[in-house]
Amino acid sequence: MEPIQLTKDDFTSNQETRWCPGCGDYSILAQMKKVLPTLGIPRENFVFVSGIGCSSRFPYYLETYGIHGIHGRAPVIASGVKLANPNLKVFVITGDGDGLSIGGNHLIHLFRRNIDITIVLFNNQIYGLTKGQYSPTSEKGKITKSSPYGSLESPFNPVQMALASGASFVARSIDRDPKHLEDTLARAAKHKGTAFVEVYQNCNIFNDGAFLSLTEPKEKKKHLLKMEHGKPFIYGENDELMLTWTGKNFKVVNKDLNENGHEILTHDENGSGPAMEFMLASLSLDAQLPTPIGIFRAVERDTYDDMMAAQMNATKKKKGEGDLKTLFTGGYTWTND
Amino acid sequence: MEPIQLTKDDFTSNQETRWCPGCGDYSILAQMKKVLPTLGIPRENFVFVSGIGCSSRFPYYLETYGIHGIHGRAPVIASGVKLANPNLKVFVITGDGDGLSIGGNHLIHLFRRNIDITIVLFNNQIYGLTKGQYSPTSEKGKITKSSPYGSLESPFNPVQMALASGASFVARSIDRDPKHLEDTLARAAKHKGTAFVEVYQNCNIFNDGAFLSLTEPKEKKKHLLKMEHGKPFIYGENDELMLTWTGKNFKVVNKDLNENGHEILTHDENGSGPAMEFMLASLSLDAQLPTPIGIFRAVERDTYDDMMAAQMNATKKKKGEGDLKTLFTGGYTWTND
Amino acid sequence: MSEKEVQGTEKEVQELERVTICFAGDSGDGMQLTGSQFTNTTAGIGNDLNTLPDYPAEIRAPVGTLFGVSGFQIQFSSSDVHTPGDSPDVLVAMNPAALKVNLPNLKDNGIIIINTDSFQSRNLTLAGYESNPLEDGTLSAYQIFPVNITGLTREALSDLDLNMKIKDRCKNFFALGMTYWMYSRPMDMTENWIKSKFKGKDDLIEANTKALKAGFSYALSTEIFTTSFRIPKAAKKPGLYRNITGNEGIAFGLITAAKKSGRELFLGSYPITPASDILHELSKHKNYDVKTFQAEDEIAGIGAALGAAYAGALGVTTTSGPGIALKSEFMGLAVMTELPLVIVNIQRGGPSTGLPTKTEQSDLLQAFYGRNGESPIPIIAAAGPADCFHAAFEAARIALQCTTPVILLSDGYIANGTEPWLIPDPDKIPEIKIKQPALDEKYLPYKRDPERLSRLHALPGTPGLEHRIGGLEKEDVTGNVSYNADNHDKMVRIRADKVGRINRFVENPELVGKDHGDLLILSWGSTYGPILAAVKDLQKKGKEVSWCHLRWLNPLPINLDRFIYNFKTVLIPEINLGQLSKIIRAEYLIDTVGFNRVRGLPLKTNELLAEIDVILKGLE
Amino acid sequence: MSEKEVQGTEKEVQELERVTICFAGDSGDGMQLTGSQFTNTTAGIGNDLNTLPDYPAEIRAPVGTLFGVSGFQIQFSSSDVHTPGDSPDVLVAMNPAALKVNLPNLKDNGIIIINTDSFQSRNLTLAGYESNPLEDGTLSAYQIFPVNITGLTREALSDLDLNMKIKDRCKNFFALGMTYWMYSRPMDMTENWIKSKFKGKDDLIEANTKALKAGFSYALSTEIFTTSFRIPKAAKKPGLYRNITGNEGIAFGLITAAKKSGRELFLGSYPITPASDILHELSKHKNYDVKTFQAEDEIAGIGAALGAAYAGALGVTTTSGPGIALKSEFMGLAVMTELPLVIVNIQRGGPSTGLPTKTEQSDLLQAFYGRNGESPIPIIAAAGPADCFHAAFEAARIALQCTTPVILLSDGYIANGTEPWLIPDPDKIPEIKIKQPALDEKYLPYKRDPERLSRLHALPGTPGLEHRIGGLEKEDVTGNVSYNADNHDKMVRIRADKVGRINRFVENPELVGKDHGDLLILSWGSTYGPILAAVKDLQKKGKEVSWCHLRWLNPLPINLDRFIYNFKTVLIPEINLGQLSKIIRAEYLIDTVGFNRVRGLPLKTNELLAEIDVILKGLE
Ligand SMILES: Cc1ncc(C[n+]2csc(CCOP(=O)(O)OP(=O)(O)O)c2C)c(N)n1
Ligand SMILES: Cc1ncc(C[n+]2csc(CCOP(=O)(O)OP(=O)(O)O)c2C)c(N)n1
Ligand code: SF4
Ligand code: SF4
Ligand SMILES: [Mg+2]
Ligand SMILES: [Mg+2]
Repeated sequence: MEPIQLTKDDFTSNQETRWCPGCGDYSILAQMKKVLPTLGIPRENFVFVSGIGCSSRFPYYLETYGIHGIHGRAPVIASGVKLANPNLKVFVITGDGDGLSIGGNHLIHLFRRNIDITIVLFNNQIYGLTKGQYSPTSEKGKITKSSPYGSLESPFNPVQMALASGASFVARSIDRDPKHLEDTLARAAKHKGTAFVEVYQNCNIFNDGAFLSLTEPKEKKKHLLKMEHGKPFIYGENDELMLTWTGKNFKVVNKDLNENGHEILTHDENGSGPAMEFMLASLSLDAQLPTPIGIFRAVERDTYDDMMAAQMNATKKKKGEGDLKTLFTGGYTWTND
Repeated sequence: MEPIQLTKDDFTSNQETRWCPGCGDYSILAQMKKVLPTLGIPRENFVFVSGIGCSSRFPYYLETYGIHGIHGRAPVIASGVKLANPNLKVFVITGDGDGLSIGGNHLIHLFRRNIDITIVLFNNQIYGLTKGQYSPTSEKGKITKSSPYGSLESPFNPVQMALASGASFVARSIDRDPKHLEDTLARAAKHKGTAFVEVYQNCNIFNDGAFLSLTEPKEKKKHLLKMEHGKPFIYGENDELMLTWTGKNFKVVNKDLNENGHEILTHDENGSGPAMEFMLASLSLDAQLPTPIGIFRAVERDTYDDMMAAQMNATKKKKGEGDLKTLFTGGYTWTND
Repeated sequence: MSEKEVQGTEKEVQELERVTICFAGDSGDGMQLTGSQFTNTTAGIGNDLNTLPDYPAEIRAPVGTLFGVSGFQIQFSSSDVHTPGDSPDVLVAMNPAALKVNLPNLKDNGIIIINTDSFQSRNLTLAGYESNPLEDGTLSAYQIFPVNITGLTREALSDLDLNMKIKDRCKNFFALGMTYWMYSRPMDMTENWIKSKFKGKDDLIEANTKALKAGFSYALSTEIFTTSFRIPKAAKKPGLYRNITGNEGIAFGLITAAKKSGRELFLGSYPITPASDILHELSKHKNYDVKTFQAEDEIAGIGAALGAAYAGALGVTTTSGPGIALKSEFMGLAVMTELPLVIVNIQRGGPSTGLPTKTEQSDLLQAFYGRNGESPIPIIAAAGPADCFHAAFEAARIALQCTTPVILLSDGYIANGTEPWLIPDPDKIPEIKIKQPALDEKYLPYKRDPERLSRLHALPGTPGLEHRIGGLEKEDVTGNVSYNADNHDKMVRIRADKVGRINRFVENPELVGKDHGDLLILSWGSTYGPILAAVKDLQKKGKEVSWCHLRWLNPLPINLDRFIYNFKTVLIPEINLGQLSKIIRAEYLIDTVGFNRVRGLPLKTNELLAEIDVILKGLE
Repeated sequence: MSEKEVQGTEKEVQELERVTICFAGDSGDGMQLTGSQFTNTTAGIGNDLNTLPDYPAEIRAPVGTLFGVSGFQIQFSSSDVHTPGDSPDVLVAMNPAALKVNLPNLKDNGIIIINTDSFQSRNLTLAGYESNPLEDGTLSAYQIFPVNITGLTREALSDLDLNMKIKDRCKNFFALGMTYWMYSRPMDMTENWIKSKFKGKDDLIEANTKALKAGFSYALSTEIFTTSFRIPKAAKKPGLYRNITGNEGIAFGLITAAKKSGRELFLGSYPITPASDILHELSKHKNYDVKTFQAEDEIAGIGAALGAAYAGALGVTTTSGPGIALKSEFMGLAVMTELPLVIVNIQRGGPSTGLPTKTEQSDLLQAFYGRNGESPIPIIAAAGPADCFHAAFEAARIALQCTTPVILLSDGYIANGTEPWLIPDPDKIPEIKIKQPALDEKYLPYKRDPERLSRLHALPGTPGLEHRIGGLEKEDVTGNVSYNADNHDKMVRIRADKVGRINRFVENPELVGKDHGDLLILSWGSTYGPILAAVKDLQKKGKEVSWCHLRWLNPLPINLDRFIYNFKTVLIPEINLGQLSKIIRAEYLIDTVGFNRVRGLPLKTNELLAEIDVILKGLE
């Protein structure tokens, strides 16, 4: 077969996009359309599965197979799709409400199963589609329609949840950094196993500016830490800040004033161990420290789909291709005459 | 009022226990009955809420208020009980299937909310009541009725999940160490906020011996690490093994042969930081290292119930006790005559 | 009935009995706001009215598209109003898409006020117009008032130091001003509203007020509008009124029931259209001992409400159809544990996600039967926005007094629609008395009140009444777990009986008209308004029809079999394929005739009248 | 019909037509095993039979308690058998609790074989006996055979080097041996079973075999048993048979449907009594292209099955009532997306957790209506264990050919009960043909087959047919999202019509008896056996009744209205409060008479006969 030559236009469906003008979802769609043609996968083998939410309208806008599911349940639909036909490349598109509120359990079970599915969670820290209630990632004290006196819950840290439940690929990116987003989506899509990408996404209607400190040109250098495999953790207006490790904790030091001679820490995405991973993940909760984006963990482990196929093949080898007569007469039988 | 003088018999209901003879659940019940009278709480203020499973029959056997709920949903019922009447002392009793399979999402949301509820999860690594299917904590490759060729999922680590979702008290104990179990339950019950105790529990019918290496007199010294606040991590047949920290990883060294002079590590349950907590939690997955029991984390943070009460009081202060006339006429009104 | 009046310039003033206006524009054009201002002013001057917002499923669909159109319809009158009107007399169309979407509904020869500034090629294309409908004769059957609203607004605000975007946002007030003139409405209420809404932002106050007044003056002074209309006050029952949406009605009814029963109100809920506003409303009223809990999903919402009910609160959960599906397992537990719980379903178009922002009555059978096992739950349906208050109160009363979950059905139409509500005197609302178990007797959780068959619920915290309940079958009287065969049969029947006899403790529905005759109309829920309008019309025309509108659906009312057999035809109009019909047929074995329009919209009085006409002719 | 025969010692041998035995003991006594050994042997020698296990909700309740009793009932006969028997002729009671629980069911003057060793004071107390029933006259109305089974077993195994506990576990084989002698059954099948079961454990083989033989010899040689019985072969249709439980039947039916349609079978399921065994069975057959997915909950189970269906598998989910409640939102999505999906509900006692191990038919209305919106799903109910095979096959066929979810109802009784199944020739089972969309035309996901109204489903992986589906309302033909009012009304009706016409593509149910007369019995599901037995009995007595047993319930069969109006009485026996009655009444407007016993047990033929007697007398 000749190599597949697809362009982003091949992935544009004839459905009009229905997000609010200015919504961060547009950027995610645009980057996704750039990534898909690069994967070397025939267009008909893509399936996008989503739940309900603004974000979950995503599949309509891609000229691939797709299911706009029900609220919170995309991971299970996607699991069925992938297990039924392992040749398909399956994506889950979900939101912070869809994926972490009603659908939290399916997500973490998918992580531990490690079915070969790529998950993109649009985190706008709000319920968009239902017009602005706080979500499981909203900061405590958030004032919304359903919390006029401020919300009382501490937010989830999606990356920590993914790591704790055994996801083999965990990353974070942001709508307003198209290149980073594109690269991250590409890496996730190429990962074999459950890949999770949290995308910080601006909802300019109900939660505008939630990630301003990470996107405003001036601010972002002070707050955004781009993790790169094998590279030191460096950020700051002039790349002068360095993340170091005290053995128990992170500490930010000025590169040039590193008097105590802190070790330069380099990022290891291939399973740096729970300690480092969780520490990095916990950073986003701490205003004093930078917020990391990039890949937290990328490790290989057996996928559920492969293991299922292996069991089936092994059983067929051992017992032969199942035939109905054998099945029917498998128990104790007798003849009446 | 005079101090309440209760005994464990006061907490024994007239219902016959219906667990299999030899089941680890008996021990948990016995220890619980010892703990309850020590809490200084009137008996009528206890509410035990459970889901469905062998473990979830627990409330029937206690002479307190109780709800035997539906599968996986005890945390939400309990949340309603506690928020409706914050004077009550509320327990959730759940199993590894009930709490982590169908009910996983409710559990992690309860953790992040930090409602003042004590959760005891009976982890027998199997579905008992439905006669022996593998559960989310069963080891990969487990052969059961529903996985005759071996299960394909990696198990959850309940402690890591609890830590990742922000539980303020996280502990583990074991049915066969009554003293440890009693102490742990007592500590959990006294914690203000969501307290989580995973109890390793033997199901002698469908998963006998799952924790043998932690309970057999000979084996257990080699595998069980009792964490105690402020004490070093020491275990082994003659307490000769010491857990040390390389900065990134644990290492077991012989106390007497500590040639590299590894630092003696002492346990800090009051929030030792994500790095240490997750490392300790991850230990149970590693056969080469000991399995810790005891308290992983015990930190104070505002409870949802307190904050809710505070919001209500503040609103009453500001707006006055609500009266219906004010409510009805709150919007734009006019008079017809 | 027309007269000349001096109104600055000499224009005709005509008196009308009733008018329906539809304000339509892009989602960003502020049509809901415009509509509600018009509504409040109209209410304030004493017209009766009824409104219906109609907004898109998208939050803010791309500007100018058909699916981005947002509309607000209001019918107001000097006599009774029961619906937002079948077809508007007047359409205010802020852009081509709004025209396209709403034109099919407009009355023949209806009035269209058009913002001509928006009729440019891009907008026309987005709306699917191949040529400009202002020019190609499309509108020849209507009275067209083309106004360059955007331009005029800009002009009116030209001396203000605001950017163009903000100025353009004022154009809905310009349009509102025009309609105020047309229908002889005062501007002061809206002026006051603007002042308080934009408090501290003087420039916005000035801009919006100016736009409003400019619109009024424009209509008054230009040649385009030759006639204005006056709609006299309606002869409503005297008293203090306010507009109320159905969702507000439910929130208020629940708070009232909680206060009147001495319980705290606990709402466990998860946001879903069109029910979320109840959660929003209730979460404002923390000083009324209202606790709201935004749960992680619908299951958690009802579960927490059930737990709260066990602990002594008035437990409530609110949702729409898909949420009910998720709650159904817990509803079964509520049946088994016989705890008081109010389950509110604001119905929307189904099946599945269906039409989330549209109305429908298609969850009735789900309410009856959507659970495993023999699992009876009483059902009450609200008839309109104001009735939501009473229905919610009653649902709570029955839940508390009969120790049972109760389902309250409303729908998207009455949830968001408004009507004037005669504000009741709180002191005249009766207490809800709840029996408590005795402290000096052995507590038997499943011992029953002989009349209601309710059980006594001992609240946690009460010394000596410790007990356990759950979802396994209960032994009669003791409430212990029982697998006994005969006990199960007995309990199944007791639970059915308990619900079956609730019709003894609620009011019978009224029979409008004679108790026999050619045609009985039987209905439930939000079709009340359109049917009432139709029935009044028929009565006016001297046609004999009878009508009974059910509020309690499970159990059916006691009095129904006294007259239901006495009619040649029993017509059941529903916004579904005939769900109440199924119930009535099974119960009374009579052949019913359905009038079923499942279009995500309220029934239209005219269509119903046409159908009745056919029926009556057939019977002649 | 009795004769003397030489059987070692001279004992009477009596010929019987049918016998019902109940083996009962503690959960730990191995009664299910004993029962199934007796069953296989009985089947092997050519009797017809039907069995019913009855085990406690507790896994292994404390020894000796009433709730720990486990029972296994079998009816076998030389003529047709349709039920496990109303009341046993013989009770084998291994302990006092087993006696206590089962005595009320025993036939008058029935035989009781009692393990006297267990009738000691602790066990008596646990069973709630104040005095020893062996001594106090409780049993005077029965034929008692007291045997010290435990002691005799120990004696028989005295020379084996095994501990007492293990020896005592063999006592069920001793009891089995006695019954083999009593009913003239050969021991070789059980001996072979023991050999293969305990392969490699020679001591256990020896022990169990010895116990079996010892029981046989004991009965043969002692004075206690004076008579043995012979039950001649039944004249069953010739062919190869096996015993099958309903759950096995469903598993086999599904595998067969998958093979015959060229699809893989994908089961998404979560364990729940009494449905789990389907999951267990299917997970064994990986070499049949069966994929089983133990999901985290019921929602995930159906969701994965739906995803698999979209990807081209035969998607199946299995559960019981509470699980259906959870799945109902997804069932709505399956309706909207019109994907083939088989949803299996093994009904159990409800509401809520109810009676998890007991049988009931009370989820019928949930199957009809347990979803939001107008959400029609075809429903088929299996009549018995063997019919489960056919019903599952048919459910899958309709799902695939009509592109719709299908609900298959079974219940705890037939799920665990067994009957002989005439093994079909796989080659004679017809293929299930599924139409595929053309590759060279524009693919329109919601274009329909004019006859079935099914749509063509393009499988992911097919180039050029990329498309999106979901839960929002679909535009006719294109399947695009549509909020259009008229389209919605149309689609709601199309979906109803699609399901409504499925009765054209399935067989009509048989009418047993005349198409008019005094009494028509109408039934569905697992009541088939008891009613068939009753009808045969009535026919034997020359009474005229007609009977129609429904397999497809939604839609109702085409032929029903050809005869349903022709009877004075229509009797509908159900294990619920009258759910099919509701459907029939609403549809045909006829007054039905219910026979409703909601006791967690199959209907009893005798009780039904008594009821029919009363009805027939009333009609005379
Ligand atoms: C069962 C169910 N419950 C609730 C809803 C209503 N609902 C739709 S989307 C949504 C939350 C959306 O939030 P998120 O997932 O963050 O998506 P966003 O719109 O922010 O992209 C809710 C509550 C629903 N459609 N179905
Ligand atoms: C909705 C629902 N699904 C499934 C079941 C069946 N069920 C009851 S308990 C259980 C699992 C029990 O496992 P676990 O929580 O580990 O408790 P254990 O019996 O091991 O103590 C299951 C699947 C149910 N009762 N309800
Ligand atoms: S509401 Fe927010 S998330 Fe939704 S489309 Fe609009 S901007 Fe985007
Ligand atoms: S099955 Fe296992 S967990 Fe359940 S009661 Fe028996 S031993 Fe305990
Ligand atoms: Mg969101
Ligand atoms: Mg378990």
